[in-house]
Amino acid sequence: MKKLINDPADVVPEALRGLAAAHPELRVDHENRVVFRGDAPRQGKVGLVSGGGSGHEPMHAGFVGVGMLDAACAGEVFTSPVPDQMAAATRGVDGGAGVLHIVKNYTGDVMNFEMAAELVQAESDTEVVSVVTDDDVAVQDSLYTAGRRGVGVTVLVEKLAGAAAEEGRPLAAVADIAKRVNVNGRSMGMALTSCTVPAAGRPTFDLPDDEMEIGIGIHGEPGRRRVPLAPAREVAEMLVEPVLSDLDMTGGDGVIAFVNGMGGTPLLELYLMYAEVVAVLEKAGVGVARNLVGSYMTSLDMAGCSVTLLKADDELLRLWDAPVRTPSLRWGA
Amino acid sequence: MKKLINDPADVVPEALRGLAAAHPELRVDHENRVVFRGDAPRQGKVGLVSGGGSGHEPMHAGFVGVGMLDAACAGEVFTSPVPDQMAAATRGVDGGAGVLHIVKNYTGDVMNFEMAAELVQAESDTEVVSVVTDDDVAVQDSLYTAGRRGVGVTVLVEKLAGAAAEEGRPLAAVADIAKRVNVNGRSMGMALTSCTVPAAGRPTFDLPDDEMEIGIGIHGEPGRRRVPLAPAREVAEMLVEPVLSDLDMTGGDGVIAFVNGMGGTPLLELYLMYAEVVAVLEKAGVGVARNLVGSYMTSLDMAGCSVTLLKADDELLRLWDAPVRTPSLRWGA
Amino acid sequence: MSAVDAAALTAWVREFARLVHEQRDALTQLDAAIGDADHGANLDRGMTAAVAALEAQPADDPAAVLKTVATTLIKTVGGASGPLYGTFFLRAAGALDGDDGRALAAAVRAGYDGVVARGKAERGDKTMLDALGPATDALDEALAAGKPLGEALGAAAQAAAAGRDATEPLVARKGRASYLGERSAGHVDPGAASTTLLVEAAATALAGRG
Amino acid sequence: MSAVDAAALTAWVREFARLVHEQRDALTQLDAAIGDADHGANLDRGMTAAVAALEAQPADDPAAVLKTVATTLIKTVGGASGPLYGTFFLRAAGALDGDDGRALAAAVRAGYDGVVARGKAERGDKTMLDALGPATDALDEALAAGKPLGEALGAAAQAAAAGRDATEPLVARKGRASYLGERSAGHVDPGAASTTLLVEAAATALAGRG
Ligand SMILES: Nc1ncnc2c1ncn2[C@@H]1O[C@H](COP(=O)(O)OP(=O)(O)O)[C@@H](O)[C@H]1O
Ligand SMILES: Nc1ncnc2c1ncn2[C@@H]1O[C@H](COP(=O)(O)OP(=O)(O)O)[C@@H](O)[C@H]1O
Ligand SMILES: [Mg+2]
Ligand SMILES: [Mg+2]
Ligand SMILES: [Mg+2]
Ligand SMILES: [Mg+2]
Repeated sequence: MKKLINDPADVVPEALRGLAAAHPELRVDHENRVVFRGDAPRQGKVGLVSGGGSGHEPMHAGFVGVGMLDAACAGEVFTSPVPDQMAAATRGVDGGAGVLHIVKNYTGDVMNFEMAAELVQAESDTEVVSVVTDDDVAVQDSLYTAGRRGVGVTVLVEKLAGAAAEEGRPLAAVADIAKRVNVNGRSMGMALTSCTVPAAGRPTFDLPDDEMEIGIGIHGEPGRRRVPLAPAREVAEMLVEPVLSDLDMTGGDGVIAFVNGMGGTPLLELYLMYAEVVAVLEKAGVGVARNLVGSYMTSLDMAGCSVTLLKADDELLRLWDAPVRTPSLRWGA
Repeated sequence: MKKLINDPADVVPEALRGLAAAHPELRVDHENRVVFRGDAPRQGKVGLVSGGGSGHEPMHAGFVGVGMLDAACAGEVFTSPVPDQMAAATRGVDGGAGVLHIVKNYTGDVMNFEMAAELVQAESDTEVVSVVTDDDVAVQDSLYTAGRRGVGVTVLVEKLAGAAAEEGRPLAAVADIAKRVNVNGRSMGMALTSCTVPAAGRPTFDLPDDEMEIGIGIHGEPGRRRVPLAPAREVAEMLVEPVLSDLDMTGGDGVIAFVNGMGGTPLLELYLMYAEVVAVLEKAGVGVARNLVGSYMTSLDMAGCSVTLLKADDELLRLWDAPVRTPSLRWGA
Repeated sequence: MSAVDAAALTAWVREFARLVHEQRDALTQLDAAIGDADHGANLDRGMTAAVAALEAQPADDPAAVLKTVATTLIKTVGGASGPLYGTFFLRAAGALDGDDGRALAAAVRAGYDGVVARGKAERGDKTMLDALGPATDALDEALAAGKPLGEALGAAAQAAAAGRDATEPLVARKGRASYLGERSAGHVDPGAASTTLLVEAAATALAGRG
Repeated sequence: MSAVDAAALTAWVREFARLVHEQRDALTQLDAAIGDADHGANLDRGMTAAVAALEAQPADDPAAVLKTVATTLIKTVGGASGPLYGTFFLRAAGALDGDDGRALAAAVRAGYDGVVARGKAERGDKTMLDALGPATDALDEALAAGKPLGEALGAAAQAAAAGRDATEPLVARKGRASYLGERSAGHVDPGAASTTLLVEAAATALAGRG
């Protein structure tokens, strides 16, 4: 295992120390492993809390700041944080207007956030609403299973709901935006290589030199199927096609297209992939209104990428363009 | 070779197409492979041109925009661009106040930029000044060799000289800032893995699972020495110590500390490394005034990192804080 | 015969922690195949903390032992197994009323029901329930048939192991393995494997009790 | 004997392009060891373009052939070898005055001087000069001794190959390999290897000329 770490057991707290040193505008609660906006709680503003296993950086801590999250909880690598962390985050961002939990649909994340909400509500009258993201079309949607994973759309939810909260909208409205984004967004990912969980010490799966995994999530899970290595052009089709056949994205105001790197993918390749994705969308008659290209929701050192498409509308585009000032997403005044 | 590409020969133009699609605020001259600010040339503003081999993304094209570069030339992977490209860039950013070439100290880059300046000056009275960066302490400085490589400091030169140009300062003053940054900056890098040049199809060097290279550049060159894998704590010492013994960084206004990922390094590890770098600096009595942590000057899919330290002063810190609006570096109003 | 007292339950917890630590890599490998390669690390972290908590503040009351384990797991494990194992011990603690075998069996049944309620899975979904469910049933049946606790726990451990092995051909419907669809078949569920260790630890540590 | 005319020089260029294409991977592997693994790709791209340019616009004038190669290489190669090979052909084109062996030798000498001026390296620095320098000297000497051009180019090719081999133990002082310090020893310089192909191509293509 080749990593820039010390003891595998200390990766998360040590990285949080670095984040705190690099970003004095944030406040890091090292005991609870929660990263707060420096000015949290903001009176009268809905507080946005997310979190999940570590290993997906910059998600979530890199999205804490003006116009996005108020706090992010860092679990162990690929392991949902515990309820205490989420409760501490919730208390710390409660400015009287309620708190939104943005939860990716994994059994662990859902249960721990649920327990955290129970904890907080048992002791205070803070209103907590949860929105669960489940945008991964690689997983069959079914009432009889855990359902779909929450992947790329989570970043868009955090940006767009964050902008709504920054505007001072009430909790119900902010939650509605988050749900709308989740309902109108879909993702699909692929991997060229596995990743290595520090505590495990070796790659989660073996992938021959001439094969790739299609339909992976963000935890180094194997995908839905293994296929021969293919050119970027075909990879773009394999990712975009299932997204579009799950949800019609033509017409309207176009989509927000998000091409995401899994952590070990050079930006050069992501831009190349973006060109291919745009080509596939054009052929399908889907217009791109906004885009995001980069490694925003990663899976440690995995090489690969995912494509997320969000059917946009006027309001979502306006929220997208609203200023955001976080370590890893920043634009506007 | 596992990459998200089509034909290895087309990587650069195809990635430029993606960049152009993702960033409509830039203008891409596909024939010359030059990326311009959308509003170039700016009348009365010194034009900043850089460029080099591709494979280092986001450098340089990701730094084109307000407060940084006016144009970037993209060569083949790890191969300096040709004079025609640089001449086209120079002409395209000439707003009457002269043009600064920011050139990394590689024989190829230096010669091609020299020839480009000759080309431009043979046909017009555009004033062109070149600043060559050579900050890599892994290479022994000597009059009898090609000298030191230009690495991490180049990003800082582009930011700081870019801010000076944006303020409307004259060519000589902008060039002075660039030189000052180069003279006061030093870098050292390391690799956990080699990278694979698409046209070569296999890793540039083999590195056993229990070894790393210390003193690498940004072209997948082997480093100065190969040592057993070590914890991040020791890696930080191996990188910072030679920088500090080359240039005293204590006192004054502290340093701008830049921890850079080589392309295949997760952000989690970079933050962890940053914590270790800060610890080493503290012990050495060096204060950190500003920092930058991320993958800004990469070497394709190489896993590893570099540390750049720049002895700062009031003016450099002011220029650092000045607004910048490019695809990959963005802050301020 | 000595009671299922705080010391006995502490011994159970210690034995479970020991087995998890010993099997840590094996559990992680099972999770790597159809999950995210952290189950061994997760449970080992949690059970190490639980043993430390019991050492720092030894409990006299059997329910207090289980409660300490529950809160420690909930505070330190995370993931799916943290809330599930935490809920198991929390509900068991709440239900524990007495220090004989039947009291223990009732507590285990309550823990099992808690896991069902928390995780909303059914037997056959390829989760820890597939080991815990049969074990709970076997324990009740053996005690109802008048078997001593040690023997009953032995039967429960056998039922857990059989349930664990039976997860191999299943296509997962709950937890992370469900994302793999058909590809989840052919692998033993990591949670079913760790739950089998829990029951085996009880059979070892509580033999001769109750 | 036929002259060193445009057709002859074009044949030289083609033969060089052929050898570079054939040795592309070998050149890149030499560059991987002490450089950045692109020398074969760089020169192959440039020489393929040069041959295409000569085909698109065949030149009657021998100097024009060399000039086309020069500008094409400068426009398409980049890196260190682009300006250096480009300068070689540009200066050679400028100096070419006549169509016999001596004219060719003078052009080669001018090209060599151009590379020295552009790259500011010296022999012994472990660069292409270590092959090109001895070859240039050998060509002049052989012609001065009255040898026919074919034989003189053969001697030049031998000198180039010897110079190339002699780069192996050297510690590089110029170019990318210099960054490696002592670690650059033990490897042949890729530019010296490609320059040897240039001279060998001349010996093959121009034998019987001049
Ligand atoms: N809904 C559920 N009900 C019962 N058990 C579950 C459920 N979801 C997951 N599990 C169990 O949890 C185990 C995985 O635990 P662990 O790897 O620690 O958590 P995570 O899946 O969050 O990484 C699975 O093997 C399965 O036995
Ligand atoms: N200053 C110099 N003078 C002469 N030849 C040089 C000089 N620098 C480099 N070279 C030659 O260029 C070769 C490398 O070419 P190439 O790999 O195409 O360019 P780059 O080093 O830019 O990647 C070296 O092997 C060496 O022979
Ligand atoms: Mg997990
Ligand atoms: Mg090169
Ligand atoms: Mg797991
Ligand atoms: Mg090279």
